[in-house]
Amino acid sequence: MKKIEAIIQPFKLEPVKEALHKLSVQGMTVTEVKGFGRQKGIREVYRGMEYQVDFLPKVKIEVVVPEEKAESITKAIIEHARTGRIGDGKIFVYPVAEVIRIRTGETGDGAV
Amino acid sequence: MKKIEAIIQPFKLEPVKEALHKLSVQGMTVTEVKGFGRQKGIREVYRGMEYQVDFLPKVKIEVVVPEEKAESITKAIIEHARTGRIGDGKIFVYPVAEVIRIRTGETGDGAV
Amino acid sequence: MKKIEAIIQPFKLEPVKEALHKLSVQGMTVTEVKGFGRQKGIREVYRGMEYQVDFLPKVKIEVVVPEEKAESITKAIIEHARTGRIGDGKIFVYPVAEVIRIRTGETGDGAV
Amino acid sequence: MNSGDTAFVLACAALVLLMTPGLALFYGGMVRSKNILNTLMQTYIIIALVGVQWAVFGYSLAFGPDTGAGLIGNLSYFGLQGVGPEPFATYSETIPHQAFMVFQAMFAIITPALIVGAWVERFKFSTFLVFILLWATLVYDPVAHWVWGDGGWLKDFGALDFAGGTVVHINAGIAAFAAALIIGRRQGYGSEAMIPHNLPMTVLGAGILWFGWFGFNAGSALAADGLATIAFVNTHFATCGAALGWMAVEWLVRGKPTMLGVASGAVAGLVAITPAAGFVGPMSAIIIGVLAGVFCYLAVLAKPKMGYDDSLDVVGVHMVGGIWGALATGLFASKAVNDAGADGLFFGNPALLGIQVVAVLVTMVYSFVISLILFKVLDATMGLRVESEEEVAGLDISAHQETGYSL
Amino acid sequence: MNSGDTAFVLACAALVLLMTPGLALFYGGMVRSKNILNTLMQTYIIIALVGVQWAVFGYSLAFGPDTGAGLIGNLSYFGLQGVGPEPFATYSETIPHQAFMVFQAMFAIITPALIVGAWVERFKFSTFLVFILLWATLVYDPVAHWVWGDGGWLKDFGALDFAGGTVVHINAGIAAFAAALIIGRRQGYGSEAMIPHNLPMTVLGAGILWFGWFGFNAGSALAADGLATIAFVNTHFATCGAALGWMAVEWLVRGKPTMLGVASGAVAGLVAITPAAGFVGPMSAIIIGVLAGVFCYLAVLAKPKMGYDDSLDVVGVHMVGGIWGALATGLFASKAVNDAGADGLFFGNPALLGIQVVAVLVTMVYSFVISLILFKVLDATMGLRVESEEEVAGLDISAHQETGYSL
Amino acid sequence: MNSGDTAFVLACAALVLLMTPGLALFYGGMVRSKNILNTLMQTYIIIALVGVQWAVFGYSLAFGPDTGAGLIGNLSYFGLQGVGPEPFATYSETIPHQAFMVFQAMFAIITPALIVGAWVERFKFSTFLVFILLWATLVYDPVAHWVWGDGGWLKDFGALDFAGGTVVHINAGIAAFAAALIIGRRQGYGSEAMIPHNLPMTVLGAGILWFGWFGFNAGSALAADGLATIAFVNTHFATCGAALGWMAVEWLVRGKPTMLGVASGAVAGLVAITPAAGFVGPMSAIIIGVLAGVFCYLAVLAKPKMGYDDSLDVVGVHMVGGIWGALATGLFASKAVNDAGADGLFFGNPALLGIQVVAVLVTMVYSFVISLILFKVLDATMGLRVESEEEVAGLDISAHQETGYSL
Ligand SMILES: Nc1ncnc2c1ncn2[C@@H]1O[C@H](COP(=O)(O)OP(=O)(O)O)[C@@H](O)[C@H]1O
Ligand SMILES: Nc1ncnc2c1ncn2[C@@H]1O[C@H](COP(=O)(O)OP(=O)(O)O)[C@@H](O)[C@H]1O
Ligand SMILES: Nc1ncnc2c1ncn2[C@@H]1O[C@H](COP(=O)(O)OP(=O)(O)O)[C@@H](O)[C@H]1O
Repeated sequence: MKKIEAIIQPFKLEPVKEALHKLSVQGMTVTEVKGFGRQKGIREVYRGMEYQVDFLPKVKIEVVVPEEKAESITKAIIEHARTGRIGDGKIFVYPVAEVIRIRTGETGDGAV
Repeated sequence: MKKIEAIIQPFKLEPVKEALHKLSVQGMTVTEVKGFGRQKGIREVYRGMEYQVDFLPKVKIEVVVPEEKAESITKAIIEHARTGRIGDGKIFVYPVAEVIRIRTGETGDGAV
Repeated sequence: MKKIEAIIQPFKLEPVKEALHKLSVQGMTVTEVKGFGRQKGIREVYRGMEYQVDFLPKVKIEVVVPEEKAESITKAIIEHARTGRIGDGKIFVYPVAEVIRIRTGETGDGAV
Repeated sequence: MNSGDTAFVLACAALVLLMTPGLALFYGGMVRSKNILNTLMQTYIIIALVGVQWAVFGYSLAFGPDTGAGLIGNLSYFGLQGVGPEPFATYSETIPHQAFMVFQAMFAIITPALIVGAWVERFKFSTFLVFILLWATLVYDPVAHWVWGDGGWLKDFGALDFAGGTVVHINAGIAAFAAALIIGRRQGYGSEAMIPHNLPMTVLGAGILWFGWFGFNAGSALAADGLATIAFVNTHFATCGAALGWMAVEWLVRGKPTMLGVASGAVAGLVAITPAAGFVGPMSAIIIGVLAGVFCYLAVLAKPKMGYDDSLDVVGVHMVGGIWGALATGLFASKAVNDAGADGLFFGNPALLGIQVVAVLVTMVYSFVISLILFKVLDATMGLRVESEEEVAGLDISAHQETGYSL
Repeated sequence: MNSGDTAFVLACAALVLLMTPGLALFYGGMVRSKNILNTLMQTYIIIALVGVQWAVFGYSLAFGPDTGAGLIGNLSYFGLQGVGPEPFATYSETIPHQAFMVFQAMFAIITPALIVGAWVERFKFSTFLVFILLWATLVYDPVAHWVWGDGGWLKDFGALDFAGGTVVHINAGIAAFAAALIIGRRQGYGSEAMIPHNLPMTVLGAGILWFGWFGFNAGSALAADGLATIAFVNTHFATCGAALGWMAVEWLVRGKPTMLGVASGAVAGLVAITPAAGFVGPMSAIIIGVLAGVFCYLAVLAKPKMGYDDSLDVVGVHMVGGIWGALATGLFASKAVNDAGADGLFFGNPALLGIQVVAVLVTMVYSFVISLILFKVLDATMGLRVESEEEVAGLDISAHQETGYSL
Repeated sequence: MNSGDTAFVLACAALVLLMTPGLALFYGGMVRSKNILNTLMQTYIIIALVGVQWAVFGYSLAFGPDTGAGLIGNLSYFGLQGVGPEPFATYSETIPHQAFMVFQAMFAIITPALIVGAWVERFKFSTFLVFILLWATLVYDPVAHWVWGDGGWLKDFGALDFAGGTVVHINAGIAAFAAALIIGRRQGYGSEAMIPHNLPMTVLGAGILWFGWFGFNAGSALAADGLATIAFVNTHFATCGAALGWMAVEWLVRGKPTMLGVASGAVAGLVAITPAAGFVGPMSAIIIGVLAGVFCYLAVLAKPKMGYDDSLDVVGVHMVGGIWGALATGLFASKAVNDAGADGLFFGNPALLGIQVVAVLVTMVYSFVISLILFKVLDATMGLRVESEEEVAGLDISAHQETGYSL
């Protein structure tokens, strides 16, 4: 099993979700995060005081999948999250030691 | 060391925390996340427009523990987070390369 | 590649970010989390009802870096996040299997 | 007819209307965010429901010609027949009868809305609607008739209630007590933290209540005159005193003053001065206020020990504050302030206190018994509570398919 | 001059001013959080912009001496010359001319602010400013003159519009329709969920609107008298009816009553009773209200099928509610209530309905055509929409470099 | 006694009361969420604390019979003795003395509440309470006496201050300056981003302030007459002008118009028109407003360069706006508008400007010196600031054990 973690632009969540759904990914977990990167931040102004906000809103998608599906899923994410502009984000893949479904106690591929 | 990551129903956070506390887990980190899975989403209606909200509020618990404690902790989580209904969530276990306590610089088992 | 995950005090985010920036870390992802640990919680009182809030606001920084940079970065985090008081937090290091930049498709060290 | 008085009473009616949205905020901020819309909804729909009830028959029951025994009005004002733009001298010679009627409508609306605080986060919406309609008809309208209606028996008995301490606050407060007893506690009460989701909302609500209450109390003079001014002044200073009183006692007992405490204290002061507003002097008002803050804080402290779950302390604030206000009227009232009133105990007339006690007890018993019966009947027929999962999910989603915030 | 009337009209002017911040909340709560400030900004800056326009020449165009054909006032009140603290008998003998002028200023302000709901989340701010200034001058001022100005042709024609159903609501509603057609849909409309970001804010806005609308309708009597009271009473009960009407029909159609529905219904009722407020009895008001709730809900339901994106349903609520109110005035008006008015169809006079239809149609055609032309010209010159990325990022950041919340 | 005037002044008193909760929102939205309750708390408890102070002795100091030198009132109204429901001709023949007293109470309350903006997010709550009580007594009451009290020396000197530009805004603004100097900057000021946590709250606060300010300025006429109308009209148009002025200059300087700018501009306009409201014509009011927007924006821009941390720009808005308003009164006042006033420079009388300058300077020196002394003494005795960790954790938790939001 692998965990695929993608940091993407918030407005790309819907299309990525749809794409993964089509690849019959049955579950995923999403977190609102703030990203710091090459993409330049936002300038905000309050009563003439200027602040540079470096952390931009991003969305983190986590999906744990069987090894063999990892590549196709990664590809799908890239395809649907890309705009081609700086700030599109990253995909990180991690090893997973174990997976359990709480409701049934199932483990391994059957659990996701 | 292992990291145990559990995605659970928000109202199960309290009992799970209590259970882990009893197993003398000294620390954990909790994140509010949104989950997509088999559990069906919520229908919301605003001025006659209907929206299907697929992402449901979940809570992610992360706890890093010595290898040998992993199993008992996993069991405790399953026991206290289960309702038996779809949407109870998942437990993922990951390898951990290193652990450091910032305050003291301690590493390894002593750090958690 | 390694993922360095640091749970720190929220008001330490700025100095840590600056420190990493100086080490030419080009990107990181930040999540607001709640931590439970040795640090004692907050007592809140509403109309005479007292509640013990055990989960305290913390910030999680995630940064994926080439193996060789991991140590210097870890050190920098420790240095800039430490106050010496309970609740300073933890650093966890995880193995990473793969890294991809969505915009370009680059992988490996060049992607972060 | 007097244009100044009419302008004043219409403005006051608008202010009292605004109190109900203010109350919605005051209550709404204290619930958990999953129940915010249901809490607002209950408050707002009462405006609409009791509003229509009042126009169709409620006003007639409360202020229509007495049926004979001083207990209830007859239906001659059904559909507001005969309630026109001319003054009706029985209630006021200087303002249109309709102005009096609509001013009173706002009182009929806010009273049941006060009870909402006792049962939020678990009451079934359809049952709630039926309860409100019945309670407004069977409890509010008669009690308003007794105290304020032409020929009402408590009015003739000599009880003083300037702007509704008995009719509004005690009446609603004791019904809230019945509600808490019968509907039962929220799931997790006592074990889970039930923390207000948005205290700034509650604080804004308290501010709006303070503002609107000037209409409630001063408007009850039904004229823009010295008496209205006295009521206005007392309302203000009693509220100031109560906010300080609550803060001080909380600071002593718990070690810190709280914003929720100050907001609650202000409301307690507004409640307590309501019956006394046109009968006491300003220094008495301050004392009444300070003690209202102290008493209501202690009542709120006692609640957890008593075991019932009156979610937002309607009993502790409105019932206790209302009782204190009614008794305080019996203590501090002075003919030197308002010679249409009476002297209280501190001004040499112990009898008034007795009369006030009777008025309080009668209202409490009546309202409690009828409320209890209504709850029991509705429990057996429609059911009082939402399903357990609905309660856990929150009533916004389960009862209304909406969520309050999407920030 | 009469101090009661003056006190009343000034208080009402303040209430109507408050409606625009109330509208800002009502609208603001319904947009997504990334556009909250831009939505508030549009509403607030209209107060300032149209306020100054009104003082400089708008009042003169609308209420200045007629130029001859009943179409527009002349500029003799330019810069408020000659509009002083003495009464001007043509409009009212009992209040200062300036009081009348500033009361009317608040109407001139809120009318264009209503249109904002149609185009929020995508309209370019600089173009917006120009549009508002032109629309206030070319549409609002003339139409106000026709209906209310001395010598205005629709006034002389016999159309009844007590407080601005035609001038304010239909006028703004049809302009909103033009806006939605020309500006086009928001990106993602129909596919993405566009969920209100803060419904409690919307609900508070509705409460403030209800409160302020008493000033709008009752103040239109320009005196604190029986007529003002009638308008006040009708405003209240129609709104109650409409909240219930919307809730009931939504409950039937969708299975659940919603808070947003009740808030929207209340506003629909306020809109519909506006033209009728001083001409009908209270039971008619309730019927007008209930049906306003039903009709506006159905209009709102129909929108998605029609394909245009009137973001916050200005058409469904203000245009449809306004038309219903104007026609209902033709049905329910009664000389028994106000003998300065006329009898409607249900009181034996079908002619009034015809007159009302004409007034409605004329306003709709005029406002629609001019609005359309303005949008077309501005589209070709300044551009109507923000850039696509700006829309995605949200207008708070892209147009104002601010964010609404940092909780 | 006149019922129209009484209705008006009571309604205005309620409006001015509402300004303080409005101010709480205006300020509250600008702080960080960890300090929201402490900010609201300071504002609300001032209502209570200064309210009681006013009733017990404050009113007597400010408006009681002069002790002889025009500097302070004596204590003959202690505990409001002799302040009854009959008119007191010295202040007004047509309204109850108590109505005048309670209207003035609201001014005494909001003035110290304005200062709060300078020290939020770090001031120790217990010290704060003591400071407020002393400042109200030693600064506000005397200055109010000088300008408005019977026999007050500045009144006799000929200074014009219609509704409190000097007494309220300059007075509070310069005290805020002293506060910022002595209390020092917030931790992280200049390095950390200190972003308003809830701008819609601030915007709502500005709307409520606008609404309430009609009571403040028009009510200062103490009658519902032409003069009240003039003040109402000027208040409205100056505020419109100031919102536009601030927006325009900010757009020019920074490239974007902001919502916070428009809200701040509106408040700046309200401040600046306050002393002039009853003395100038409406076009002058617009000019005063536009320039208020420009001047206050520039003042706010200059603050960071000056190095002091007046957290919410009380100096930039209230002191600068107040000074501009006082001088503008010396420029634009006209006997043609109000013959109880005087002509200003632009109407041929340069002397008035000199008088205004003196009144401004005297107030500034007095308020600054006494405030400074109070801060120094309290610093040495009770301490002014919370502990460093308390400041980092936020004052909601550390001072009140509450949190604002739990969404
Ligand atoms: N080394 C990293 N570790 C963790 N997250 C990162 C890292 N680099 C970038 N990110 C995340 O990816 C987001 C996009 O990165 P950025 O450098 O702005 O653009 P791009 O992905 O196009 O190179 C960042 O906002 C951050 O959330
Ligand atoms: N493959 C997955 N990767 C990451 N998170 C998942 C995955 N599958 C499920 N989840 C998380 O677990 C939650 C519960 O899953 P769901 O399929 O609804 O029910 P159940 O856990 O009972 O099978 C989801 O809401 C989601 O947050
Ligand atoms: N075993 C653990 N797994 C995950 N997170 C932990 C663990 N232990 C501590 N943490 C996180 O670290 C934070 C600080 O821990 P705490 O025990 O309070 O102080 P310290 O880090 O100084 O020992 C906690 O609030 C929690 O978020």
